[in-house]
Amino acid sequence: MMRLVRRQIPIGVVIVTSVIVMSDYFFKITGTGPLVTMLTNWGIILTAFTLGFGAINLFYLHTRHIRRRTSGQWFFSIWLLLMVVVFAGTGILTGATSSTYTWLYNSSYFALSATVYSSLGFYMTSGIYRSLRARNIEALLLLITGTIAVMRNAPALAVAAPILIDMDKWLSEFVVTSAQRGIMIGAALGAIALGIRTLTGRETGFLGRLTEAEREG
Amino acid sequence: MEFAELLQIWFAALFTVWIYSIAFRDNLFFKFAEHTFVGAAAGHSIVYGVDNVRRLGWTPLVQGQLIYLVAFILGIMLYTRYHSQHFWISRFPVSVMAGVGLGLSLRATVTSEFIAQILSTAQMKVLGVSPWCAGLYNLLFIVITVTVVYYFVFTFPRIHAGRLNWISRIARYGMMAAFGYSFANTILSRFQMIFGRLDFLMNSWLPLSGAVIALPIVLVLLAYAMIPASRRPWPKQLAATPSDD
Amino acid sequence: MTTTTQKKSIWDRLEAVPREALYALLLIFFIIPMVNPIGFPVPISDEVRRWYNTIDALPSGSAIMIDFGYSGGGEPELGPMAVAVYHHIFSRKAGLKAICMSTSIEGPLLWDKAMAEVNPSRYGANYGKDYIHIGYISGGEIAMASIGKDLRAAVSTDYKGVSLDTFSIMQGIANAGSFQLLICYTTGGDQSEGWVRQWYTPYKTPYLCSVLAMMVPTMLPYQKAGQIISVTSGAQAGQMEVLVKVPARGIKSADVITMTHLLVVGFIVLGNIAYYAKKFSGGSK
Amino acid sequence: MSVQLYPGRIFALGMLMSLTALIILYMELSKKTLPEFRKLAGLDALPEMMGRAAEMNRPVHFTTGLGELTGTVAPQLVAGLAVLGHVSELAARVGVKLVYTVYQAQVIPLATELMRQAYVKEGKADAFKPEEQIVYMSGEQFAYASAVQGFAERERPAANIMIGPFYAESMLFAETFFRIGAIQLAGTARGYQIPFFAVVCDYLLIAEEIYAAGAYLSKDPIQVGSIRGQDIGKIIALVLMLAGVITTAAGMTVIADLLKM
Repeated sequence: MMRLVRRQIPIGVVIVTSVIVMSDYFFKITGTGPLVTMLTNWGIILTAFTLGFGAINLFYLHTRHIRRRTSGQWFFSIWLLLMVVVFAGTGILTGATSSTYTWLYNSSYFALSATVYSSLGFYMTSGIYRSLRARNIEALLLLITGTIAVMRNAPALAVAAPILIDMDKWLSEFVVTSAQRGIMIGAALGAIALGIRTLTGRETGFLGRLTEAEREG
Repeated sequence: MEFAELLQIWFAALFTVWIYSIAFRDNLFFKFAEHTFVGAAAGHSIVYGVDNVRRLGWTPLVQGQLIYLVAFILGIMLYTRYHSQHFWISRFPVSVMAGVGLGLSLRATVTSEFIAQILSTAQMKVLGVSPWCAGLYNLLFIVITVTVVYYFVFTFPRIHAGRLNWISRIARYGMMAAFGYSFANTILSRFQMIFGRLDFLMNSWLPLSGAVIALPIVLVLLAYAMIPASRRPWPKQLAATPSDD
Repeated sequence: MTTTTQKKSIWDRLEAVPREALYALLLIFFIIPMVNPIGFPVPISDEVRRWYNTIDALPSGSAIMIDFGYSGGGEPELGPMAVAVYHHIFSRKAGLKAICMSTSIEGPLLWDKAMAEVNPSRYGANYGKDYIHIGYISGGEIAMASIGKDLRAAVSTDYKGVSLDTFSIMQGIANAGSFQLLICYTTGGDQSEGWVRQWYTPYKTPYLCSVLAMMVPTMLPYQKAGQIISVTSGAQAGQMEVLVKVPARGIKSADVITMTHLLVVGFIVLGNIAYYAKKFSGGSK
Repeated sequence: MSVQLYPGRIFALGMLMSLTALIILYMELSKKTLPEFRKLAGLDALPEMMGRAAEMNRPVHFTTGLGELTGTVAPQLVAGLAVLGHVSELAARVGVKLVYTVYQAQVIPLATELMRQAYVKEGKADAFKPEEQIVYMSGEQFAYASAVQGFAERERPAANIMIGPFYAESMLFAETFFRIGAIQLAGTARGYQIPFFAVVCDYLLIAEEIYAAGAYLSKDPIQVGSIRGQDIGKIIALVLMLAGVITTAAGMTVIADLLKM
């Protein structure tokens, strides 16, 4: 009986809510409108509640480092947890868009986020120099379109040789868009199939940890 | 420029330089910046999680829409996932979110990423198009889209056997050309981002008094921190060893 | 065979250049044009012109839903584009209503940063009448669907917690049908594609999308099928600045992008010459 | 309570319901007989790669990239683990050391079980040393990337296999292993990273091919049946597109009108 409550009912809830939401799109049914509005608003608030999970996972992980004095790591762990508290405390107390919190954001999080994202450009450059080789027809094709696009993306080159713009436009419309559309159609079916496996209880990743009994079940 | 803004630019500049140092060698300054980033990101999520719960949940609740009480209860139930026995309680709110998310994506994906793409291809003209080469280009478009979908048919081996294998070959050539284009665009994205950071360093930080002197000092300290712990005089025991668990 | 193994050929040395030297060279190609800008011209692409014309043709009093959906990482690329488009909206002085929200958690603070750069008061535009931000809304596509169906049920305050009823811009704004245009700036594929699924597909709202250049190829099928009017990359901000006649960060990057892209072309050519030279002279893989 | 169908969404509803029926039908049918799979170029390269590693007496490295078992990219991680099981069998057979570097600690018990079963199946249970072959590196993206880079430069593996959800670190991996001369097979369904693997790796599984590889190797009727159902969906798409192009060329709009219903 307990297994029924713990596993089947959540799957039942997924089926009921998704069928309501889907039927509100395909059918004009009086009554489902406000129900779907309520469900989607609940979805927003529940997602907001999950935004605390990251911090909790970090507390688990890094308090263990601190307890064990993992060498070369534990004092970084203390600093990390301090950052969580400083950001969360300032933001909640002074307001999510207050000037104090904005200062804190701009002086650390923004600069770190922007820089980490951009640092990948360095790895790419060494990767291009060392391993971008036309070793077979497929790699050669990739290199030809890649080089045309790189040259077109250099503004001065594109102005100096306008043929690059036409070649880039032709490639983008008739080769890139068509190949990407083929991949998209396949991916759409994959997403639909994943959804159907979830609805029929065959894909339970979203349930999180399963007990041994439930995994066999 | 008041002091707070000055301090902000200094911090942002130091973090920028420390993060870039990973491209050369891992070092303690990078580790410090990285841990600041991970902690700040988690704190920031809490701030906007609370902001959303307060603005979008609590406000309507106190204005009398008691039905939001259910959302709050479900929200608190989410945190039972950390309980050793009763973690299964968290599955109910998770399944509400999964159900709403699944319903919204399934109902639209079948149109926006499947039927609309088929319709757009089905309506492409190959005959009676001026100039004539536009019809030829449309034909190429259709051939690549059709062969790529054909390529991803896995459980009918006979349709790929023998000479039919040419269809998959055309598909791979089309995809490879598309990947080359994506690769070039990724270069553009990353370089635009690097420019953004260097522009900040050179035009917002370096003009500040003392910055021109600070930069070489920071770089020397970074170089020193990049020397493997065994070969540098101090700090020795801080060599980062992978944690044992 | 001894000659090739003893004397490390020029190609082996070229291929064995350490990573750090390559990065230093890249940095030099960034810094030279930044120190003395050359002022290369910038070609205007069709997508940017189509985007510009769409906003130019909006009837006066139209409401625009804008999703400030990028992260700090995407700000150097998408920030300049968002700022240039705001200049265009405000300079039209046609009573356009720019109603902004964020599906990215850093959106509100990045919006403040953009507004500081735009300085709307220069156009006589003021908060709550001509432009507003109704805050970060979590849930991704759930948020998009929710405000599309019934905006006031989902959100009742602006991003600072002030009730929406106090702002004249929000009069008559009820759901997706109240908007004549949807704009999204984002670093996340889930968001740029999510708006196609949750607003264009059910409500047919005209949709303009600006993403990272690396995401453009995956969005092109939507543009070809007419679901998106124009997909631009933030890296084309310089072109928008030219059309809007407000040169800023976007145009400044044009020289640097040209120089660094020339370096990349050089790397590709050099790397392949080294590869084939070694191959024909019997070198290893 | 009145119920009306929205015009313009009828065909979509019909398509969604028929796809649902097809996929459920083939998940059931596959429980009886598993359909055959077409050749997956990437998978066929594995025996050659393992043989080369055995000749050179150097280890083989395997990674399933980043991603949690409960996240949206979980299916890609599951597909990667299925390939890990297959590679473990090959490694046990040719007697080469396979090292699986781990990003997400939650995966360790699952991976250990998979690899142990593979070694037992090849009758080499004692050759399996979990503490050496399953190495947890770090839960942070770039810390994990630089740790794997250090491993590659120290151990100089002869082959590198990367199947699963990859993010910006994909280029770092591909370039590092290319530089030490490792032969590489890579596959991810994350579209932005495929170009990097396509550029640098010797063998490539493109987008959905990793799901097909995972299903084919795991012989799980749910995964295989699901792929079979999707294949029928792709054939429907092909027929509609070709019929549409032909009718459009003939000046008729019957297919377009059907799709717009």
